[in-house]
Amino acid sequence: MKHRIARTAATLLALAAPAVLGTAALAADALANSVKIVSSLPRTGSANAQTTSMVNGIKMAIAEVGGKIGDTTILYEDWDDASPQRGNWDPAVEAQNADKAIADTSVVAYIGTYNSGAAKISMPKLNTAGIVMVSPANTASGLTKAGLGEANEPAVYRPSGKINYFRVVPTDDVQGAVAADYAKEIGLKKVFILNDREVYGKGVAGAFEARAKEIGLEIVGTDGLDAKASNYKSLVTKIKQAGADLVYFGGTTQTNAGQLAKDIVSGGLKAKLIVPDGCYENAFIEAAGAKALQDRCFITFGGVDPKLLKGKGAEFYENYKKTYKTEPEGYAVYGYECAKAILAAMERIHKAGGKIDRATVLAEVGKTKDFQGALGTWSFDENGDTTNRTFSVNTVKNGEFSTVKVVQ
Amino acid sequence: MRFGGLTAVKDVSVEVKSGSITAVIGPNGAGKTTLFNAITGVYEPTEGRVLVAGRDPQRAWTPRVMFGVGATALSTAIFLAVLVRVETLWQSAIIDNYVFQKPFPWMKAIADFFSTFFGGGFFGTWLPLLVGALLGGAGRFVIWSRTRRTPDVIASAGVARTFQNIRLFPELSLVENVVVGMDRRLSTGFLGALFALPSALRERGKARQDALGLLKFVGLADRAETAAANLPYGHQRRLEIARALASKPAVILLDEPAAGMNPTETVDLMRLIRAIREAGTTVVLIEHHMRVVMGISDRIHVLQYGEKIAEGTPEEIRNDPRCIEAYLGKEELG
Amino acid sequence: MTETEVFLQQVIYGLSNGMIIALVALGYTMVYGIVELINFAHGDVFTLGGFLALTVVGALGAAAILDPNTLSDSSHWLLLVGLVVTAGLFCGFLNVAIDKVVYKPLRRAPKLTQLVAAIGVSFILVNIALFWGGAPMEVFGGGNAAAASKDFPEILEGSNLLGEDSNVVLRLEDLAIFVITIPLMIGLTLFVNRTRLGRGMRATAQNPIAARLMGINTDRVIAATFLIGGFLGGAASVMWAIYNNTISFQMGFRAGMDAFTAAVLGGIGSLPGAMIGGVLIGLIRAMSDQYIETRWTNVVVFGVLILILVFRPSGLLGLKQREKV
Amino acid sequence: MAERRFSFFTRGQCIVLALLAATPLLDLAFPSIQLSGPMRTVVVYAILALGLNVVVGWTGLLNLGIAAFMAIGAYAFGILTAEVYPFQVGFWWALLLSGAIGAFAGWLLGAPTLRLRGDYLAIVTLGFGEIVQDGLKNLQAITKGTEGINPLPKPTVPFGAAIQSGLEIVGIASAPAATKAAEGVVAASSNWFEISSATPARWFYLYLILLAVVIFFCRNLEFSRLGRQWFAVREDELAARCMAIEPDKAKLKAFAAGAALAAIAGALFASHLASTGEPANYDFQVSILALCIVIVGGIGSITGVVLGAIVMVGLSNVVLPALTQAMQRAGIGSTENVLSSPDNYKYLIFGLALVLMMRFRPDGIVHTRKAVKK
Repeated sequence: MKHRIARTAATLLALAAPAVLGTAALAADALANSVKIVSSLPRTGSANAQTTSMVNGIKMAIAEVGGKIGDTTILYEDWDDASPQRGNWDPAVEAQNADKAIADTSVVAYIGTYNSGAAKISMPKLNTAGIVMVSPANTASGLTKAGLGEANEPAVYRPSGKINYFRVVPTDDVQGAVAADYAKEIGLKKVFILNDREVYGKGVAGAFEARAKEIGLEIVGTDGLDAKASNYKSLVTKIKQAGADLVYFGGTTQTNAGQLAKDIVSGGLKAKLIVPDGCYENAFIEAAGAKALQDRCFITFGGVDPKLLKGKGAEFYENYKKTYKTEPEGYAVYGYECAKAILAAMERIHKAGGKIDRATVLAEVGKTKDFQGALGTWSFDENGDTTNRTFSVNTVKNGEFSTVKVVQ
Repeated sequence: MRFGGLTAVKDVSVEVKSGSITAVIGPNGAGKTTLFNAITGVYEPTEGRVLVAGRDPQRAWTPRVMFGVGATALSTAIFLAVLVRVETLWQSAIIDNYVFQKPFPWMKAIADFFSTFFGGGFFGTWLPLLVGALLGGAGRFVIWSRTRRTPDVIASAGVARTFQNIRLFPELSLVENVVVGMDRRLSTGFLGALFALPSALRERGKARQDALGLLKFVGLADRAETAAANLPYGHQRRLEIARALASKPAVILLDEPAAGMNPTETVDLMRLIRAIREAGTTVVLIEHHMRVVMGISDRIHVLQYGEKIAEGTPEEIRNDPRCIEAYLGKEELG
Repeated sequence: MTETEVFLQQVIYGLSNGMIIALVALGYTMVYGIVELINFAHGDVFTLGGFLALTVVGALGAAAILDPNTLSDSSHWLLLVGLVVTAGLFCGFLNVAIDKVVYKPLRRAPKLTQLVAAIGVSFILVNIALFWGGAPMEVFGGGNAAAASKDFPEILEGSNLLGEDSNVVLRLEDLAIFVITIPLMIGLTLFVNRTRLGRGMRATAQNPIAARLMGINTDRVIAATFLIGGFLGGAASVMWAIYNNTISFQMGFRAGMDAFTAAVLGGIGSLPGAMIGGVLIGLIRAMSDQYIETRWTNVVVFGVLILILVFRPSGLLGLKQREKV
Repeated sequence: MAERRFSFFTRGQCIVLALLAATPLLDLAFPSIQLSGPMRTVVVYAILALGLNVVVGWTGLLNLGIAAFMAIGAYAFGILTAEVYPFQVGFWWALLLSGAIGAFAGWLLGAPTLRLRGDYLAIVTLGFGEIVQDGLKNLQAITKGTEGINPLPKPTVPFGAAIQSGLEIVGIASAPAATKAAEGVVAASSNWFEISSATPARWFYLYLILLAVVIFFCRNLEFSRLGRQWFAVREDELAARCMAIEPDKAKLKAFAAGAALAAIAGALFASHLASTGEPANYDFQVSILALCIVIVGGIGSITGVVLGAIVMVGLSNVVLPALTQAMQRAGIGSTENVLSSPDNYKYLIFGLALVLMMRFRPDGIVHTRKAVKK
């Protein structure tokens, strides 16, 4: 029996080796004078639609500089931090991506992550290695600002003491406040707060609750729903009994926001629904059905709807529609913006005659000030967050997003 | 021994002298195997008791059992009471006392923990404690009462058995089947096994030797390493006997050992049973082969329709009219 | 809303959800009874049934279905029954094909090998559903958001049957579930107990070898069981689609787990057991959502399951086999 | 299992361990393929599968909720070591304690439910998995809910500092030239025993040694009296009873041992990620993956289970990403529609691999069934 194990082990190695070596060979032939930008987003599973639009945004940004800055070519790789058996982001794979980025010397910038939970895993690793990390989607406040998350956040993500993590999206605490203020403004009194018990959903729901208490909205109940449940009709009945005229759900399309919107209608609950930017995508309208959302649902979004972008934003919108023949999702512009910020930093290094590598790119991205981007003019503050506070409150009119209010 | 309405065995008592070979015979459906199963605890006898060397091997209500029930009740109670209010307890004991990166006041934390634990009022502390104690204690008591006469209790009192339709451990080798039978006499504990302590290794070596000896005794030593399932039928019977003998039982119950054996194998079997008796083990036998029964039994008990109709030496039984009738049917008059 | 109204509403929702779970559980319990295989792929066959239903609705023109004046009420019911039959047959034959290709060669393999094979099939079906979701049809959202969950148009007119202002909401879809599932369950029980093929199934379940000796073509019986199991899965997927108005490529996972729990709770292998188990789980979920908290509902459901099994080790209606020595 | 004088590992196990030990050398040749990271996940899943193997393979109890014990181990490790809580016990103490807590949880689940038969026990373990996962999510005050507890300490080589200073006095370790050669493998810092994310190979070798220790313990149990009791209970519980073996005690020990190993795997997983991740990382999918590893590898065989871990985790964490990346670099596939992007084929490949493996090696890579099929 023993020799058979040796034979099986040998065949296994033979089977796995070519695949692994194949990629190594491809990697090895990268051009001498080239740098690599990688993105680590969940490409397998339900978040695929949003991350695909982000990847398209990044590719477009690189294409716009013709894939070269001076004589260094810009390579881009789209890494998946999800795994088939999880059907969602996988911490082991995210850790692997971070280790791979550290080991591959040509990598100078790491665009990611999509889920705030994944960021907590790769941030310390990339910080020690000194690779700049720009996130198109993480909104958990604790990642950059002290006092909002755990006692040891954000110091725990900066073992080297330097700041290497930046993000182009405003944080939850800003978004939660905007939603609460708007609810009060349109005269809603009693709110039932739900969250999908995920890092993002709980964060923004918590921020909303804090702000609602401040401005005197009556909270008639809070609960955490199961993102994989078939429907929420029983929960809607409980909300009806509590007499709420507003339901705030901290969650995304992937955590069943569409189903909740539908069940509110079918359960005969005459309350408005406010959801955060995790639902700001066509897939949400498809999932919920335009009828269920018809002027009873508001979606807050960090930035302005791509269609209404002015200047560079409008350019982005036209280019995107031309190259990819579909409407850009809300997050596409964030992916684009991350890549543009990094490329602009490289441009500045090249003009100053410096060499593009991890240290210079990290330093230069940190100095991004009054950057004319698709999301308007913004810069990275001392925590690494964007100074861009523009938020839009949108509603759904016959199957289309339409902006109701823009908050600076 | 009653199954619902059917009385399979009615007030049958079998007295077995130690060192003897006693046979229990009777036509099919007479309740022989049911009697065996009741004795060995596979079935719970509706009435009646089994005495081994004068002692009833049931798990009595010893102080040790009482301590077990009490301990389970207490631990379940505490576990439930803590579980019900785990967040508030944690909050008061740990979170309220711990300041980030400052030394932690352990004593105060423990004091806080107990004060919040007992400060839960009726619903917070006492009801869960009560319910936990009831659940844990009742649960443990039910388990004890249902497993008073399980086969392993009887077996550990020195009663070994074989089965009418062979129940070996098919995937295990012959040696291992016998060593499993020997388990009662082994003493290696969990830690001994885990760290392969020298005492455990010695005991394992000795157990192997004894097992090989037993296999030689039943004539199977040459195939010690093959899987039990690959043995021919006759050998499987003998392996079962070897396995039963492995625990050096006071009494060995053989359930139709000669079934399906050819004449030469039957002769070997009789020699084997006599050798077992010489080695000091009392034998109780269920068998249809009259040559085997009459050849080696000291006393015979005859059963029919669940009742004992005769008892005596082979001679008496051979001439007893009721036994003949039970087997050969009544003579038709005229 | 008064306390009784809330309770009544939760009972309605509990029964409706419970019926759907029961229908899927029946598929589980039948296949398990015959070949003793926990068919993990059953949940995903169910998903494909839902996708087929949506494709059919899309093909017939979702817009045509939506405005009630073109199709009077009776034709909506006709469409519903049509969907149930088409999805049912599709899932039935898909199930039989899976059995032939994957499970039949492994019939004599160890039980756990068949279990892992079923897990493999479930991953394959999830991927097929993902591709199906990307179909370039308007109903699937033009095919760009393949992984997103799809909206299933409301076939049955959605007004509250107890009058617009009443607090308790009873909609046509709640009734539709009862009108469709109860006959299916009765039909199934009659089939299994009365017909020759049904007797063949029960015989094969208890002792395949003896059944074969008695001249029962067990392969045909097993294929029939997979067909009926698949049919029930397909029917349940249409019920799920019209009740939740949503289908997604990963819905099979939760449906499969609920069905497996219901089948075991009711006593694995017993048809009435699966029905009672399903309805019980539906009710427990509804009551826990209302009277405890939604975030603890799963814990309550599985907690009740474990308590019941500790006191009734072979489920509510499971037959307690006595160990034959 | 032929009885032999005490020996450490069977030949099969030595081959597997050597195979694992060789992988970081691949790193030397192809630095861009970071193998020692995923290899640590392989070791974690190997230990988890060995724990499951004790319950499913040796005692015949179908456990569909092993991920719950992995979660308990990970969170116990997190609570005991994170600086957010006062305990801050060292890596090794936390590893032992989380193993013990896992064993207690295994005993707690086992005590009332072990009289259940086959699939009834399977559904109870599945239910326990869901209860633990939701419980961890909801008990926000203790487990930080879905934010996960971080950062968690890296493993430290026991007495590493002492040995290191000893070597320096003797003048071996400090000679930079000596370590230059092994730079790639043993990595940068001169202190041979300092483990950090910059020295992944060293971290992996420590995990490999832990795996070897676990295999050593499993082997001892396999050949011990307790091991035979488990096999007897698996083969025929009633016959085992008639041999004076109490099946409930044996099953309880199996459950506790399996849970302890799963908890240790969870602790190593948390240390490897420096965070407990969120409760959803230990859901039913992980239990299914562990079961597939045991069955694909070869139920009941230690070597087989470790091989199964290499194959399954290797497939999903190394080969599939490498393949999709290779296709991406080669320009195959784009993101217009669902059929064209390579990421959407991962479920299909994973499922097909399972079905084909079961079809052509039903007993797993290394099978231990000795009984010739009748």
